[in-house]
Amino acid sequence: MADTSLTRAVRWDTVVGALLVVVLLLSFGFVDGFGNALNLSFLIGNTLPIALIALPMTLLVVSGEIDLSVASTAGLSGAVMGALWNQGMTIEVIIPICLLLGVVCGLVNGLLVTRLGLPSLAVTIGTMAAYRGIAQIVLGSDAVTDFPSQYLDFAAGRVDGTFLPYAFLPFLVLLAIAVVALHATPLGRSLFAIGASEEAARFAGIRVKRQKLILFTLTGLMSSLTGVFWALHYASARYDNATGLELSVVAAVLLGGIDFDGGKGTLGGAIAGVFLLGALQNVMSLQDVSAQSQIVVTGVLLVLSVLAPRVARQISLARAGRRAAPAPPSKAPAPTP
Amino acid sequence: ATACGGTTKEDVKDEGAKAATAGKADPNAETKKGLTVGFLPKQVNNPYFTVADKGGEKALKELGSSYKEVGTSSGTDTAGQVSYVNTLTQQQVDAIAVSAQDPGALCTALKQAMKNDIKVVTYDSDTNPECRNAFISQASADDIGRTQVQQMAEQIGNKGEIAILSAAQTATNQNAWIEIMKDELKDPKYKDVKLVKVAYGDDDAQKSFQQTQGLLQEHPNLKGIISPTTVGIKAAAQYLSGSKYKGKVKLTGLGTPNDMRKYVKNGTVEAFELWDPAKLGELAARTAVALSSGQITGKEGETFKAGDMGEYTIGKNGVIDLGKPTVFTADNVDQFDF
Amino acid sequence: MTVTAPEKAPAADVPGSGATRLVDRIFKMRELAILLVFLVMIAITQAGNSEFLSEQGIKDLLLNATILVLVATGQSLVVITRNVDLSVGSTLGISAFAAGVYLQDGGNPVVAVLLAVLMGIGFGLLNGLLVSLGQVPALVVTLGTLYIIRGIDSIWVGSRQITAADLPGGFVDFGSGGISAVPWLALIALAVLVATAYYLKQFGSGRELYALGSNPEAARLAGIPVRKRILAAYTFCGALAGLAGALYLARFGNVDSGTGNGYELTVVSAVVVGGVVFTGGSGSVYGAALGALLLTSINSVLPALGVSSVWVLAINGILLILAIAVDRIVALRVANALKKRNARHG
Amino acid sequence: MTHPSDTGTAPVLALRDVSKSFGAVRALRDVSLELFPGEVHALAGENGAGKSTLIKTLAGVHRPDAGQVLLDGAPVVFHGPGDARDAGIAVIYQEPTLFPDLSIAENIFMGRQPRRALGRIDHKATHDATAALMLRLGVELDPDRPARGLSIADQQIVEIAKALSFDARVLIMDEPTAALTGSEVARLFGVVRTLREQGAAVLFISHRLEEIFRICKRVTTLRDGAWIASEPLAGMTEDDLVRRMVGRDLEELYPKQEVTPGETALSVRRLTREGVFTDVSFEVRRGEIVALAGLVGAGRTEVARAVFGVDRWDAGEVEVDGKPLVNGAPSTAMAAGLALVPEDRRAQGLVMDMSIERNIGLTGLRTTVRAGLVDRGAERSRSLDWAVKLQVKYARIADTVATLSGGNQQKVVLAKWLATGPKVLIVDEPTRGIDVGTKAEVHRLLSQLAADGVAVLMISSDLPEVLGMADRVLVMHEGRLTAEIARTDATEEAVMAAATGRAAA
Ligand SMILES: Nc1ncnc2c1ncn2[C@@H]1O[C@H](COP(=O)(O)OP(=O)(O)OP(=O)(O)O)[C@@H](O)[C@H]1O
Ligand SMILES: Nc1ncnc2c1ncn2[C@@H]1O[C@H](COP(=O)(O)OP(=O)(O)OP(=O)(O)O)[C@@H](O)[C@H]1O
Ligand SMILES: [Mg+2]
Ligand SMILES: [Mg+2]
Repeated sequence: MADTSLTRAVRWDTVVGALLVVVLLLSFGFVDGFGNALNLSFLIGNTLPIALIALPMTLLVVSGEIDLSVASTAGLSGAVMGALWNQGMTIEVIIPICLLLGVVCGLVNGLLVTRLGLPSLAVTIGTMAAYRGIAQIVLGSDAVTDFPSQYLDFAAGRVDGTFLPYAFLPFLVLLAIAVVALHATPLGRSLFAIGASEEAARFAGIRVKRQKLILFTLTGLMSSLTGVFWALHYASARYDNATGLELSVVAAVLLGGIDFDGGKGTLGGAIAGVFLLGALQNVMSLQDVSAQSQIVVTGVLLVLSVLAPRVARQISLARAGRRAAPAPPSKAPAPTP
Repeated sequence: ATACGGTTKEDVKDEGAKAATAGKADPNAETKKGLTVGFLPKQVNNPYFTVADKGGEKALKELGSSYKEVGTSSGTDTAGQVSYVNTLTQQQVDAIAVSAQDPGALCTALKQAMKNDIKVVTYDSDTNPECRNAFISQASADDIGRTQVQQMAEQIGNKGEIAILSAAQTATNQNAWIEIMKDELKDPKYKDVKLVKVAYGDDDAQKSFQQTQGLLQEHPNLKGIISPTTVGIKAAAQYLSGSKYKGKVKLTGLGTPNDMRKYVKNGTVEAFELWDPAKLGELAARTAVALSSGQITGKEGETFKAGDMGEYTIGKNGVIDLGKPTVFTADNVDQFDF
Repeated sequence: MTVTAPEKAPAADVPGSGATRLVDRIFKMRELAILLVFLVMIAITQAGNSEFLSEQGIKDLLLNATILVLVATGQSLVVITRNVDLSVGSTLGISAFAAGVYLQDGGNPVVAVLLAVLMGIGFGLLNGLLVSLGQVPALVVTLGTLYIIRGIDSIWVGSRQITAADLPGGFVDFGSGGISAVPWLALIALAVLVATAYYLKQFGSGRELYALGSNPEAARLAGIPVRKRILAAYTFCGALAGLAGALYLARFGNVDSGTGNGYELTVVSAVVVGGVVFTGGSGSVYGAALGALLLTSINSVLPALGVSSVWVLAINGILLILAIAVDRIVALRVANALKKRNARHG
Repeated sequence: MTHPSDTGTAPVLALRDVSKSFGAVRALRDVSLELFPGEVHALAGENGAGKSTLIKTLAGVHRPDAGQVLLDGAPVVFHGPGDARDAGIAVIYQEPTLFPDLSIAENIFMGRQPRRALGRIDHKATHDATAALMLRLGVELDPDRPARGLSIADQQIVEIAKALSFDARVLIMDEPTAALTGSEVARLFGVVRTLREQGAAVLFISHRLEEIFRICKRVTTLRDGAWIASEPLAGMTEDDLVRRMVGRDLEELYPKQEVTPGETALSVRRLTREGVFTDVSFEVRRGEIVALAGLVGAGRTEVARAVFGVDRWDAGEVEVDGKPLVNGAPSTAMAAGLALVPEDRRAQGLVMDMSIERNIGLTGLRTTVRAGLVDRGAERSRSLDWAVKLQVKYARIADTVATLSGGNQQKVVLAKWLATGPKVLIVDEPTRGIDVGTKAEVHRLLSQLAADGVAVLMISSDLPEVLGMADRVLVMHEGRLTAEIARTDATEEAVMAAATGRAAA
């Protein structure tokens, strides 16, 4: 069984996890200002929106689909939150409305993909523009900043005496739910099957369309939750909130070893990818690495994330091959007649 | 409170908008040396901000303090800007000079910084007043809005349709100027001047380009365009100079001399204006140092001396006005290089 | 046992040979659908604003589409092979700047264009090598190179910018000039488009791109040099992105470190709207070009109709979804017809 | 005709002491083989014996780890399938490898289209040549039709046409007949004979032993990757060949148990799917094995798909145990006790990138649950049980099914469905690509299941299998049921007459 442990060791999600640990340890040791509670809470707080969306996105990508409209959905729910708040509605009513709106956004994506059979990449590029556009119509040029302070404090504050933002605790709960759902329930199992071969999954009696619809809806819900969190965390609801967040999520999830062809990957890897990118950016900023160089580093990491496992596999295959290779031929080759 | 006991906008109205101030100013305090001021522009690599920040760097060198610049490479990455504020806080700089991408989003982080004894100066784009010590305004909104309408009216002989090509719909300073332009247009002497449309080019060359095309197609009688943004005016000028409208449709607004030199010379544009961004940066730097030295605290009415630039008085809400913008024409444009 | 010579084969006896070429017809129907949407849109706009199709108006429409058409043409080649190149926006930006820097120092415009194309080829080769030799997912690799090239670009460019004033007058005039309503740039794009389409249809290596996108494993077994073809597709895509960069410079007379930022999504949208399928193997460059024309025209149509720019983004998105939905429904109809037809003679 | 080697003719293509391993699996061990011009050579062996690997080595897909490939007596190294093709070797792979988006004509001539001036493709010549090939194979397929949606059999025919279109000196065919019925096979053999007479060397693989005896002159047998024998077929019996392959004697191939049918389990009434099949009605009772026979494209698979719910039907009804099924819902069909072993194991039967264990577990996601979570222990033991019962040959149960040989993949599909303990089992070509030994095993299983009260509907193109196993034979022709033949009346002639539409329905 040496092979199993070998392949396990070179699995990319494990590597990303290890890398995260190494980066954290090195930073604690050598980077000024990294290890204190304030910075850590900044780091986690700023990474949370990406991590929140990465949860459903991982599930979606495992099942072979993608949703690029997540950032726009977040922006839209933030915008609606701002607009309703300006109307004088109570925040306790507004937030559920926003979440419901996210469900609707996700449902629209899901219906377009499952009922019309459109490719999700194309559909969500479309809804990415549409949702952002609606956000612009809803809120226009307003920037709403006067949300009640107890909510702002929850979204931006941290548990007294620790570095943990309040919002990190609910996230951990969601993470646990997502991990169990993907890796231990029949639903998760069937998502892997759908991602690897949709037709075979359908022939195995898996309700492919329904499950995809559920996933898209969940993604919408989580995106709007992120939108609400974003508006409160940054105390600012604008129509262009979270612009470009989809690319960060996709980059982080890819870095975590989720295969965009579907059917592969672990949630742990994806979340490790999210926090690895977040930590690296934090450290590089502290070390005065310019934004431009940070972009290059992100790019190089992405390329490595796909090249490295490939190379590792090649090496391990070569090794296994050498072990299994027959001993040098004992008999001389038959002479040609 | 409302009937159902939830929280509404009404409930949170009490917080007043006032510049953050602390302690008492000592106008005669020694100007400290060896301070570090972190500049955080809206966008790094943006030529306008680069000139401004260079102005700040020069001033700091003179004052014996050190300068650093950080920032995002996108002008709309608010989250990125927040994390840079956090980083500067972590690095314990003495003051931050920031041009805010969003009036509210930076607040928590900036307050956090001020709590850690860091002075905060905003320049070019302000945040909510309570999130900074002082704001360096490039020119009063009044000056900018009114002079542009006056210039345009003069060029088109006080008669005809005009339009505005702005940046993003959310740009706070743009919107303030546009309001003042509309107000100025109420003056009876502009009774024949009609503002037909405000278009938004999002500070994107290509979008501004197409918005200009759209304006001209939709309003065939358009006589002039005011574009109070450097990206917008440049794109509009480039489109006009390559189209049949060149010279017929007037263009004015805010632009940099280097961008606009060609169009002034080839007759597309008669005049445009701008403040000197280097001076803006310099004043931001000097204000930051004055704050750190305790010479001012950001209260209305305090005065301080800003080197060669002379004496400045802090206005309402901690706003400091840079002064009147410069008008550039074919005659003087070659004297400037920024 | 060579293929029996055609004269011996009574081809007319084979059912279906008399009918028009079915595969082609499906492509054409998709393209026609997009063309129809485009024409209807233009007609409505013209009805609402008679200035829209003035000489200047047509010229603007064509000019706006040019650059996107070029990049979308290159992109479709890559997409046909079941890959994608997300780095086109960054490539466009950096090659535009390279050409600008060269021209700023008094260079020859033709050489500048070549320089931009060469730069594009370089990055195309890089992508192609990573994807074909590394055999790694194109989406990730090119997202990576998107960042890398963008980063290098902004480090190199810094806060510099090239403006029309820095460029030779002839070059800038070329960017907006043309024969009456037809701009030079549009002619260049058209030439590239027609040549590419002809190549894809008439040459073995062009068909092989479709084959390997349709079924990579089968392509390998059929002895198609898969890596070489993928490399070629990426190189071509990069070259066109580079060319588009040079034309961008001529057209807008303005390049800075943000040029081409986010362009990849527009390009991908154009290609998708144009009916080039992301799972590879089908679609045509004409479709992609039409998609590009449609997308850029929406951006001209809405302002021309006086629609507030607040609405533009939302309408854009909804139209995009409509376009792909219509395309899909047409495709389903065709598939159904095919099935029925099949059943009849089966 | 004397044996080619007797006359001193040199082999066109040969393998000498070739070995090939995949990781720890040694697929070929010191195998040698010689192909002579004008000879059809058979390659026999159980599933996983290494036949396909051998072929891929000849075709340049795999590079041997040790040993040599000889072309005209001289060692060659093929760097890819292209090299082999250029050397005049045409290959039909076990699994069809078509380009779904391209037309049939382009599929056939990809990479070597007839050219016009300047290297442009001559589309008309391509079309005409394809039409001629189709005529030669006696099938009606439109050369301009895209390959997407072709049935497995039609795909196989396109593959054959592709191989024939080469000016090949060597034709290698890996189970070309697995999906074909008698008449297509006869056509194919006609063509192969012509090729042989023109001096081509042919290597032929089939698990239908009678085919080997019909067309081949010599046979090479492999067992577990090792070379067993190369010998003339003349004088050998099927039993001899089986003994070489399996290494022991085999029990009866069609171990049909007599069972008295119970009450109706599956009842299909007036089922119609427009343009595909019309007005199909039949019943299958407990303990009964009903075969659904017909020519390729008769619509049998489509009926099975509709009954199971992967396709929707337009009219009619389906009942299991008297309870109607929902249209287009495989999950409810499964819940009602229906199981479908689909025709295309790679696309429909298996998730190729998943492990054997999980593939078998896929149908049990609803049953192997504890507290809402997948019970991994139960899943593993369920998978292991069935993998062992069906004698699947694998290295580790956690290996992906992609590494299994074709026949073993088929066994995994069977295991996956038998593990659900169905009341009604529909099997579509259950023994396609399965070796004789396993085939007998599968037959015994089906028989046993029927004896245990399962209703079995078996779609098969293998006529002996139909006749040997079925209690009743339903025959389809062009989308309609044309005959129902009782076991006692079922003869090859009767079934073929109904299948070709010659019998009065
Ligand atoms: N790509 C591969 N990776 C790993 N193992 C493989 C691979 N291809 C084949 N094998 C293994 O090599 C052995 C021989 O397989 P092969 O496909 O040649 O069998 P076969 O004789 O063609 O069987 P069948 O009659 O079922 O088609 C099997 O044990 C199979 O699992
Ligand atoms: N997925 C599909 N999409 C479109 N057409 C199909 C599809 N599957 C089969 N067909 C077509 O439907 C017709 C009926 O095929 P079907 O596979 O049902 O026949 P069959 O009797 O099961 O024959 P066999 O299984 O031996 O190929 C054929 O002409 C086939 O080409
Ligand atoms: Mg095989
Ligand atoms: Mg069938």
